[in-house]
Amino acid sequence: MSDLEDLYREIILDHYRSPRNRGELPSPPAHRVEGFNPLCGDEVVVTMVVEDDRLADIKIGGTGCSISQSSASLMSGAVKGKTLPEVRELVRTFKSMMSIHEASLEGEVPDELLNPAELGELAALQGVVKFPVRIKCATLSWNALVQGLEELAQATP
Amino acid sequence: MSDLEDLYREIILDHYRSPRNRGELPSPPAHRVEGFNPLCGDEVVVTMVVEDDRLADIKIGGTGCSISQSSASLMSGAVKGKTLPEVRELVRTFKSMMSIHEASLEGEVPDELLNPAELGELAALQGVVKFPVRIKCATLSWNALVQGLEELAQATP
Amino acid sequence: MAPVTTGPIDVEALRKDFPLLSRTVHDRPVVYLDSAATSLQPRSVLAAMDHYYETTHANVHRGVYATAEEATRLYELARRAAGRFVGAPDPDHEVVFTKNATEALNLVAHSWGRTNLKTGDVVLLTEMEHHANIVPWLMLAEERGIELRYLPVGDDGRLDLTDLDRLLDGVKLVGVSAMSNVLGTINPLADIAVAAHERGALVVADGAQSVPHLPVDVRSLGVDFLAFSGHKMMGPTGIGVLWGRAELLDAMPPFLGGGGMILDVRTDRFVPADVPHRFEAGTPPIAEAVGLTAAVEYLEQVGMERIRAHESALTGYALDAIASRLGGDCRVFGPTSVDGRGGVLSLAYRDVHAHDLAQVLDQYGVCVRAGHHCAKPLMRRLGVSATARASIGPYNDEGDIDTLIEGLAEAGRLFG
Amino acid sequence: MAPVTTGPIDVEALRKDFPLLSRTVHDRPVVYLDSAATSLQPRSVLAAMDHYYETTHANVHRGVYATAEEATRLYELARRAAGRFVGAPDPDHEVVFTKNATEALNLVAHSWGRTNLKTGDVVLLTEMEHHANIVPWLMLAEERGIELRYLPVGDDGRLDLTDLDRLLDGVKLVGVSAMSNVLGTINPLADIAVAAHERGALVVADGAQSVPHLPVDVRSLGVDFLAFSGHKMMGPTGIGVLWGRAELLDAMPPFLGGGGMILDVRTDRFVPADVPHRFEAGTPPIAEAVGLTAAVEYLEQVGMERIRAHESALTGYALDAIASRLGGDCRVFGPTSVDGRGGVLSLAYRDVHAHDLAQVLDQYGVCVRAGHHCAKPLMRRLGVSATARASIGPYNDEGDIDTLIEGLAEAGRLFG
Ligand SMILES: Cc1ncc(COP(=O)(O)O)c(C=O)c1O
Ligand SMILES: Cc1ncc(COP(=O)(O)O)c(C=O)c1O
Repeated sequence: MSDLEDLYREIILDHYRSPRNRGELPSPPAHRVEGFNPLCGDEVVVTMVVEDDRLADIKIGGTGCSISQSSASLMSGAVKGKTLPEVRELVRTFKSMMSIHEASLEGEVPDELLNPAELGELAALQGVVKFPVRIKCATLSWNALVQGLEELAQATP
Repeated sequence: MSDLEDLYREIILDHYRSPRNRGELPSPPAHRVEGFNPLCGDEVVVTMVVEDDRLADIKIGGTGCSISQSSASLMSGAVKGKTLPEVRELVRTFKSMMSIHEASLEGEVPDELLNPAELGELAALQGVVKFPVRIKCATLSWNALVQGLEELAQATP
Repeated sequence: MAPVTTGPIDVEALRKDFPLLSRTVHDRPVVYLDSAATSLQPRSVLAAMDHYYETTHANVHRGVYATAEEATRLYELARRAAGRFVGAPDPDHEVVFTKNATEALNLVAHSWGRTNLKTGDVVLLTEMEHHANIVPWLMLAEERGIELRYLPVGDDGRLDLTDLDRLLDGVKLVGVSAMSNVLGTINPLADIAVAAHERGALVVADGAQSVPHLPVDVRSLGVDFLAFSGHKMMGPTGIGVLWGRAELLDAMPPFLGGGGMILDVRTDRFVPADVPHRFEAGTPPIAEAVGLTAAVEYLEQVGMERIRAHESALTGYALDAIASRLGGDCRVFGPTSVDGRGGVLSLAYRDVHAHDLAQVLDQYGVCVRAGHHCAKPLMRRLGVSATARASIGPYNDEGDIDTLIEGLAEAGRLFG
Repeated sequence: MAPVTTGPIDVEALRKDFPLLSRTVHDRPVVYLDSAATSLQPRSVLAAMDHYYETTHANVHRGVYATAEEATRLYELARRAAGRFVGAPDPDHEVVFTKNATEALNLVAHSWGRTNLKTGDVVLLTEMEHHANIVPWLMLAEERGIELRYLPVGDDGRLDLTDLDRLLDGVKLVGVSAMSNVLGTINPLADIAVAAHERGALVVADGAQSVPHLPVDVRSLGVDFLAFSGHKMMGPTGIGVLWGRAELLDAMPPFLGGGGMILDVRTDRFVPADVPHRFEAGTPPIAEAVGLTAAVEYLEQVGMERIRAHESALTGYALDAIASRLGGDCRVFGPTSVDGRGGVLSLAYRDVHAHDLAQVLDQYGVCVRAGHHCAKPLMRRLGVSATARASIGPYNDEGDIDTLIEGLAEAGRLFG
């Protein structure tokens, strides 16, 4: 499999063409966060509703490249309905997959370090780590999600 | 003759050790100008009296390297008592000897372009042109003199 | 390099001067189409810098020993070379070395701007300015309450000068890019300068894109300041140039403070040095200046007229080839003809995102930029968040354009 | 370079790494004793930059293609190398690349200073500061009405800290050179930092002379900012470094405006990017960063402890040899012992002017600097207008010192 095919796997192109959970929830009551990648101009708008320590609903808006948009779509599917601890665990797992490169500016990219099974469809984004510039695209929506959860946690003491 | 001997000719060392017209004329009535070379810290103080379109008196103060101080001493001897047009002509001749290099950053230093006879003892400073950095030392007092003459010309309309 | 110096450039011979072009990526030869971001360097530029470091390196302006004198001479010769290259009448008093074009523009904003602009004064920019010629003025606007106005960009990708006269009202300075790094548009600087001067306004031209690709003459342009960068004109990184009219520079206060820019320092005050040293605090980019001289000499030897002709012809080829081979799928922003247009091709291909286009092209060895190209206001004006930008240099040929088009078509297939 | 990395430096082997040392001037081998002005570069630094230009050159942070990605990686690795070299805990967020140490200090004065200093606030400097750490503060004093105070230099060439506590009253920032470029004095930064922090003042250290010659660790020094230059530490010209504590940099507004330092730009406002990009407007010194990495690697391989030991021994040799061979004719400014003293030897020889000394020495191939060394307030304190300064690098040996002394003696004869 060429690097390019590894990056643009079928699942990714599918989520790019037909994004899941597309749109914006009315906010309030939903919580709204914007993510922005100054390098390429990608924008993502995450609206979310948390109820009983659970991410009850989430929708994704914004525009950008196939990686940022498919990652947001994949994320929305993966976190929707999950409890907050589960969401946080998933974020951690995903980010550790993505930060492989950031940690290894010096060069050594470990071949395999996570069990892709844990990630389900999200594992399709693993090809991104070979394209360091695109990691920021893939993590854009995730960072917005984390920011939103933090803001909500601070708002409810 | 080595470049160094050409630079530090006996006349120069003599004027350095025993500067002529050393001191400061009381000002007023004398006109006082300070010259300053920021690169090496050389300072020269020129005090002058102009009477009847003639440089009636001049004295030199300040501290600095052998080139700046001997040049000032040589200058004082060469201009003292001369008419202003004569002084200006001498300045022009001296400066053209010195600016040989400035004009020729590109490289071609003409071997001989002035008749040293016109310059008298001042010709001893000709060795300086081979040391571009020192040209500023040699011209320091001359620039102060020119500035003083200009200031005086402006003061008497 | 081709010894022939008239007629068209012998690109094949010229390419041999650029080591990077013999590199492969992803098993394909590099197709370098990113000269608007930074150019490649010919071997002679690298050799000049190496030679400098190996035989002459010393700090400038402060030493009497042989190599220090020689280093100073080389540094000052670079000033003359840079000045000569843009037709400066008196480079020794008009050329300031900075770290890049951005610093040059900041210098004008900071030193000239803070001295001459007060609350309510207007700076007129254009909608196609690079951030380097916007943000310094925004910072000043925030600090000083000056007003920024923008000359609009028409749908043809050219400046719309219809309202120029009205827009010039109250304007103290016009900041305008000589050539757009997004649209390739070559702006009518001379006309703008005449209009601005009639209204008592000065003109600072951003020559980052024009100086490397067009014959530039500050006298015939009639501008007051011109900023450009070494690394876009086959020189090294780490050096930029501000040319300014001597009497303007003379009246400007220092920008950065430190060694080399003073006549005297006391514990409670300092006396600034003369121009250009007043604006060159600290150890300057000495080796970079030597490299810049070599770059100027290289460009002069090839000839700016010939470079312009070559790039113009290749731009025409690209515009035609894209239209005929990709048809309506590919949109090129900016002027549609090569008149008054340089070799910068900002592209949109179907609805494939610029980032993805650039990624696919990379697999073909094609180097293009994707993004906002540091011109976000222009992106908003064009109604896009990013474009893929292919930009041409003297070392590009039709084969490079063909590979670009091949890669675009593949992106089309992949994103179907 | 010598493969041995413990014990004393094999200077003879190391000298082979520096091409300039095989040059002759006036038919004599170059004796380079001007490392305090700028160091020589080893071949590996030049090779790294050439290799970069020949295989990888591209603009950073904005490209997805292979070489752009690689260039970005190399540039960011340089940040880590520079940070690691001075013990920065988190280089990615603490190291800003500038054009030289001077710009780094101006950045602090401009960005931190304008935000945190108001009329009446005091900045405490020392009488031995380089102009780079005086003039930016004088400019701010003029603009803002802040007060500058100076820690005095004692007759032993060391800072006189007797009144430190009193002088710290009302002080918001202390600016202090880690090592004097005139006296060689190594200042007790850690002590000063403790005292300053007790009074709520920050410390900006000028490391231009210390970083190339001593092991430096920002954590153990406890300073808040550290500025240094590539060209004094065997790196290229055109690059400097500002290290700062992350939380301080985070709170500081931008300095220069342009591409790369923004998150967003609109026609009427902009949003600055995060640190360190916020402070790196325009195309950065990319090749220079690559060269700096190579320089850091070279210095690390030789070992800063060993460099310090070598230079210290050679300084001791020089102090002894000058005293024994030239006796009372030659005065060396600064501390008389090598304790807390680097290899900077400012000399006065009889009443021969520094300029003339340097000129005579040049005939011996000896490169020394003559002048005020950008430290005019210190010159006034020493009561001289200029000194001749010989300064030592890792590549110097006893023979260099012997030639220096030979030349001084000749100047004595000539000026008899
Ligand atoms: C102590 C000190 N500080 C600052 C500087 C300024 O360094 P640069 O000229 O590289 O900006 C120097 C060198 O000239 C120096 O010796
Ligand atoms: C039109 C224009 N102006 C200014 C700049 C800034 O140049 P630099 O990044 O070399 O400062 C650029 C390049 O990025 C440009 O294209």
